[in-house]
Amino acid sequence: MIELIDEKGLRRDGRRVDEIRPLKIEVGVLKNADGSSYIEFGKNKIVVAVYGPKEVHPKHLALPDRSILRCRYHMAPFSTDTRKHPQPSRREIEISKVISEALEPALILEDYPRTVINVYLEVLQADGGSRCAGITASTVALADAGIPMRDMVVACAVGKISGQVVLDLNDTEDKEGEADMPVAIMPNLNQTTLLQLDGILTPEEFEKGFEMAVNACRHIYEVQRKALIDKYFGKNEVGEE
Amino acid sequence: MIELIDEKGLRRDGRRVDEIRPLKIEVGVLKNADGSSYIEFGKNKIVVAVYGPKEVHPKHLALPDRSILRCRYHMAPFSTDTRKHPQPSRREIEISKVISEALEPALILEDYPRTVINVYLEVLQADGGSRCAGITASTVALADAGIPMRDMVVACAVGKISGQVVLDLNDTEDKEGEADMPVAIMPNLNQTTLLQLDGILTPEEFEKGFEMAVNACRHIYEVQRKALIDKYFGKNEVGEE
Amino acid sequence: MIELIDEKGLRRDGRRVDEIRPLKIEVGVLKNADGSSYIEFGKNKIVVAVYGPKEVHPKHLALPDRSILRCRYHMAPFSTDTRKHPQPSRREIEISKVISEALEPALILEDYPRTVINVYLEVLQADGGSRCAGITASTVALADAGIPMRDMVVACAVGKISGQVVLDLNDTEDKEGEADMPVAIMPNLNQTTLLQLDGILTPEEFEKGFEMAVNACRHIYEVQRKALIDKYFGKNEVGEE
Amino acid sequence: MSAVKKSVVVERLRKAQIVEFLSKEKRLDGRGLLDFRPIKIETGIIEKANGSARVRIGNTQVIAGVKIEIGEPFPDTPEMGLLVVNVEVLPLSSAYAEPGPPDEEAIELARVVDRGIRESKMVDLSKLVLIPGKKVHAIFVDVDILDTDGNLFDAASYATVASIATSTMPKFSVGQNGQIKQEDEAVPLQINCIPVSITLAKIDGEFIVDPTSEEEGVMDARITLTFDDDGNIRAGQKGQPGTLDFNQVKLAVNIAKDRAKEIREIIKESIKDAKG
Amino acid sequence: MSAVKKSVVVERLRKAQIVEFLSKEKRLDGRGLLDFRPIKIETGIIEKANGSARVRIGNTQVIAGVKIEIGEPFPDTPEMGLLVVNVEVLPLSSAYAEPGPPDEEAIELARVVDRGIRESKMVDLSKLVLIPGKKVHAIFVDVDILDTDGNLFDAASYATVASIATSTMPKFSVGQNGQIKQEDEAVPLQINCIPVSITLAKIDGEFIVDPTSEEEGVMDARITLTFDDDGNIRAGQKGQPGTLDFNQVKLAVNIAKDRAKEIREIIKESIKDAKG
Amino acid sequence: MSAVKKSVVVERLRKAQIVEFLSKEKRLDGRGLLDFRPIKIETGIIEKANGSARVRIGNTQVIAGVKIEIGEPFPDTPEMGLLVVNVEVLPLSSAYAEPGPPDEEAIELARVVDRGIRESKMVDLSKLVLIPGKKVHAIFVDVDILDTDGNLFDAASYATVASIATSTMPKFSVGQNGQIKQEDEAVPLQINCIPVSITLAKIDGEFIVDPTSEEEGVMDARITLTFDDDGNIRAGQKGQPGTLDFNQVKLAVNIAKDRAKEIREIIKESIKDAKG
Repeated sequence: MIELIDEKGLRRDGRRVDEIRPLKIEVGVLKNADGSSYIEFGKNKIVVAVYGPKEVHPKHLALPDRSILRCRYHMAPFSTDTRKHPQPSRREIEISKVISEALEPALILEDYPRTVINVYLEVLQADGGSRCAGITASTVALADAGIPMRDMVVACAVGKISGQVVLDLNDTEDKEGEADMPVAIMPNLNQTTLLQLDGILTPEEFEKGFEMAVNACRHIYEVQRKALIDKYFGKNEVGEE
Repeated sequence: MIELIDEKGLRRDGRRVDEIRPLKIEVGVLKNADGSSYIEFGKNKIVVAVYGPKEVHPKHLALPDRSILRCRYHMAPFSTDTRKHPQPSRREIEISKVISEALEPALILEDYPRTVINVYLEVLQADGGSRCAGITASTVALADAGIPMRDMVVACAVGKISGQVVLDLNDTEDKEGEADMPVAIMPNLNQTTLLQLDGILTPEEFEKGFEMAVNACRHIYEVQRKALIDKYFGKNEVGEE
Repeated sequence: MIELIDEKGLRRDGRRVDEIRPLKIEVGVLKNADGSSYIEFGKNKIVVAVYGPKEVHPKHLALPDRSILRCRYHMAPFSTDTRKHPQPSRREIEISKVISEALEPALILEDYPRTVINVYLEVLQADGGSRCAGITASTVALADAGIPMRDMVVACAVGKISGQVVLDLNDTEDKEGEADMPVAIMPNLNQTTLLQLDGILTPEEFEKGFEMAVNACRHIYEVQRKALIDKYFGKNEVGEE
Repeated sequence: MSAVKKSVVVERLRKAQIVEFLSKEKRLDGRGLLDFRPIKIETGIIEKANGSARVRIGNTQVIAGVKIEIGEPFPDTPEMGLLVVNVEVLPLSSAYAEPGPPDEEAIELARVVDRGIRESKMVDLSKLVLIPGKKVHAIFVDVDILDTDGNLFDAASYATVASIATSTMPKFSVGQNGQIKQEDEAVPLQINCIPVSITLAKIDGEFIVDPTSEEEGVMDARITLTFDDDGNIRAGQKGQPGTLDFNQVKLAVNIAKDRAKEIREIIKESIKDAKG
Repeated sequence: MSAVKKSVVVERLRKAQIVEFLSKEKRLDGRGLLDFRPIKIETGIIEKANGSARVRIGNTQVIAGVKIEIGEPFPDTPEMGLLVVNVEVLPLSSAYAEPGPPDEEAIELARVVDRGIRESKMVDLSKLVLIPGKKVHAIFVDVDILDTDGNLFDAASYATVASIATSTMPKFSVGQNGQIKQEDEAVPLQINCIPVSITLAKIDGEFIVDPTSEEEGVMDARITLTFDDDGNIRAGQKGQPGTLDFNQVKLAVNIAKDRAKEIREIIKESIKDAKG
Repeated sequence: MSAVKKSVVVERLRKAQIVEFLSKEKRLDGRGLLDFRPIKIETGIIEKANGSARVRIGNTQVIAGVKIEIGEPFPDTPEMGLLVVNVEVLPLSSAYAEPGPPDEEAIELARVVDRGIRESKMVDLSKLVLIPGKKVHAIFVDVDILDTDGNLFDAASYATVASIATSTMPKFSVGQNGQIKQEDEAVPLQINCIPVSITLAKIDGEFIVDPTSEEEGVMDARITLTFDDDGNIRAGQKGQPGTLDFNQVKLAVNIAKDRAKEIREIIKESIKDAKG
């Protein structure tokens, strides 16, 4: 096992165990999309576009009482260490599904019956935690598109490296570490909307990690809010660290 | 050429030239399907499900005067000596077509205009003669689904090994032998609904083989009947040999 | 660089720099098609079938004010030096598009609203310039189908080999040469409907080459006309050189 | 939908007419029940192919081309070359053919033609090995269906046979390092027999050979049988949802066997010059 | 459309009924909230597979088969064998399953089952190497869903585990020329633990285990957790667009951990004879 | 359908307006006929790529990334490395782009951009060989279209050029056993020229450069020409079902040649720092 935490308790990239990577969110980065955002979270660089609500084609797929949410998480071929084929992989299809299910509880889809809302995520550069960064950015893009929401959705992963529970794994930590657990929450409604885990955690580590993730999400939520406020009300620089 | 028949006239698996492999048929093995069956024929193990008659989607494919029969013969990846890719091969597509054409003459499709009847065959384990076993089982599943029929359809292959015409080739005999000819008949109407052949047969061997196959089909038909009678009227054990 | 023009100014196949390859056009070579043609241009051998104008399926793709033109350029697997996979390549898809755009200006599509006209090109043998030969043959097939036209479309490539601008590259010249530029024109309306180029040409060479191509097209146009006249009015042998 | 409905009515009328003719042992185009339409076979029409043939049976027109390349043997037959017959029902060929991957009818067509050639052992695959288990000759026969007026099974088969029979085989040499070089020389591809496919259509209880599209539209069943030079059956395929009674199965073999002999002479004639 | 509309109404009535029962700590089929239906596991049912198992949970029926072959390692893990779990939701399995490539639900199912096995390190992939970087053992587990009545995640997982646990491993020898031969001998595949997947459905705020199709039709959220022999969590997946409050997440772990212990005994029992 | 009908009407009105402006040598956004919108090129934006560039032309936004890997040469060019330019019109980029495999427009776009780079011999592929006939460098340039407001051909081409021009090349060494190792060191990728693509749209008989989406919506024809540093034409492609008269063809070359010189300076400026 590679040593990922040094004697001072610092990680390879200098972070403490409960520290997230640098985070930057921009709103309204695309002109055609109804809403859009850009996030840098560590080395993750992701653009999100929202189109909709709009008419469903073919029409028989429309739902009479609410809008349909469709997410597409896609990685640019140059986003990964070795080139990724442009065609969606099974991994991308699964992540698209869990992202969609993580965002849906926050949206008031009943307001737009018979329509569809498309959320397109393009990962320009992938680091550990791209699905979490993607969820965080998607909510911002949905807000930018004016979709009515019950709450925001914020996501952050927690994991285990060198035997310790740590926040927000980067790529190396994800590959060399013992566990990775992405979590998404609605911070005001105190609800979990995404939870995945692979690796090995004792039930105690699970509880500890889950709480760390929830706290980190609350912090990231402030960055989300600031990005939206700056876009709509102010001109202060968005970003952190 | 490998010797497939010994000096006593017995085949590798101990059968006489005009003897079929052990055969077992069960009816109603699946709960969701409208009709279903399970067949073991030698090492062949096949499950069949029938869904329908039901509405056709898209509607413009419906026929105004009769039901559509669609068969899908599919092999489980673990059913063959080396793993089979789950995607249907050209061989599976051709077999699906000939099975469908073998079953259709027995069905009174005019009773259900504008509908479709789907027959799904899953080969859990494949031995020589899987299409014949599949046809035999499919008729049983169609009967279990209550589809009105003119007659049953029964199938059995005949072939040539070590220069002799023999009944019901197993996998080794199929691969090492000189000819294989699957035949399906309607035993009461005395009609052939499937006939395929590859290998080499003189016209005389063809006639002899065809008659052997027809006779074997009449025998298998009794097993089919018994399976259905046991399901619907009795409790005797189904099976043979 | 391989020497493609000898000291007498003749090319490998004996042609002068401004000479096209032998050309033969036949009309009405298929029975089912509404119009058809066959062209031999050098070693290119291409059959073209036209079906239409006919109803569009699905209907919502129909245009209320005009017919849709769809072209499909396809190469037979045996048409090339090494076997070509039957599935359309990206190259074939691009060529289908430019052929369609080269033919469309000549057609009076407004005469047949809500319909589609399909033009299918099958390259039985490919030499340099197959798209030009295909365009030349397609116009003839469209005329044979009785589609109303403003003008014919004629195509011929020009290129550069051994430093000289030459007409109508064959396969070797295309591969070993310095530039290839397919051109399609409407000879009576004096309009360019296709222009592609790859290789290297000075602007002066471009102008010279373009004029050579236009002149060659005018010549090929006469062969097109003769083929149609012979089909509809006469019995003289069609062909040239 | 209206197109479909109309075709149902037309089909019924046409069937009645075809059946009436059959009852008088005649066909709409004047042929007897067991007559083929004129068959025209040209070979050597695609210079870039190792072999090629165009076959016309009446208005049905198909072209087959052979490419012989280097391939890897199947793991379970390391000492056998490859022979693959592929058939494309091109959208050129009729108003009903669509571009796209082959449907189940096209797949059946290709596989039945392939089996006829393969099972007849027309080409001895064991002679096509360059490096056992690693490199073998791969013979690809591709058949383009250009114009459809019935009996594609036989037309595609004849084109395949004629193109193989007139193929030349590029010579390859295996270097010491295992690298394979194609030499300029080429030799005729050796063949062992001329398999002949005969397709019978059953309409209203009668067999006819070489059905037109129209006759196929009303046929109840189809049976294709392939014979080798010695009159043995090498492949068979019943098609369509109609049935054959047990005597008809035997009758079909007898009819087809006779027809196959005649057609074999036509094919032989067409390949004579090419074989020189 | 009318089918859809009707099902919406039926679903609402059914949900009301299910919820009413849950409020009394009962389920429509009489089970308690945390009771499984009867589980039946048979192994060794497919002789041609290296291992196999049929699992029935109530009316849900799945079959897993293991094939162990020779493959090439991934470039980034040259010293690891391959383990691939694939799940096919066959059209046999319900009126709603369609033939064709797996949809996103089937892909999620397959990947969650795969992760549970992979992350538990049930099989030590580092022991499956024949020639480092070039040839390794590749273990393919394919799961056929035959009949669907809910809880496919657990059923597919148990079938996968039981089929792997009862697999025999063909012996391969590497010759001096690097060629690989399969020997007649076979040995049991070594396993390190029995991972157990437990899926909870949340309906109207209550957790139940082993949901039927009907219960799944009205559930708000789903959570699947996989445990190893020591009670560690090895994989987790929340599904469906409902949410879990923070306490429910922890509660789910506790419920699932207990159930996993019991199920592990059932699986162990089923594989005992085969391992003997 | 109603959306389509409405857009037909809007399109006509818009075309009338655009044409009226053009007749006064003006454009809706105030540009002259032969003026580009502001071009912004940033390089080195994707650290994991060997080279990358974001290009904005007005509201059009594209990103290109270069990956340099080991590949096998094409059989017919054993002593040449590989260069592949691929363009994805992402569903992010406009309300009309759909997820899925590229349609014919996206394929044409990718192939025209690819040809411009390839034919200009910007990269000397003969210098990218590691083991002749077996292993070569493979340069993949992938272009993501993020936001579409016309002139994708030029934007994608500039991004491709800028990303290649600022790429570093990983060093690979070939061991005695023929195994290839990537070394830590990396060197700038050598380039021979800066090809520049210029696209002209013809609307109502007039040429404009750098069309917006709206202008493209009403254009009759499009012509894209790529020039090398010496003013030679390296690639050309007329698009759309409109025509060009013979003088317009020559005029297009002259206009494009001049514009190419200016744009080359912008690209050079953008890559200066990176190359430093």
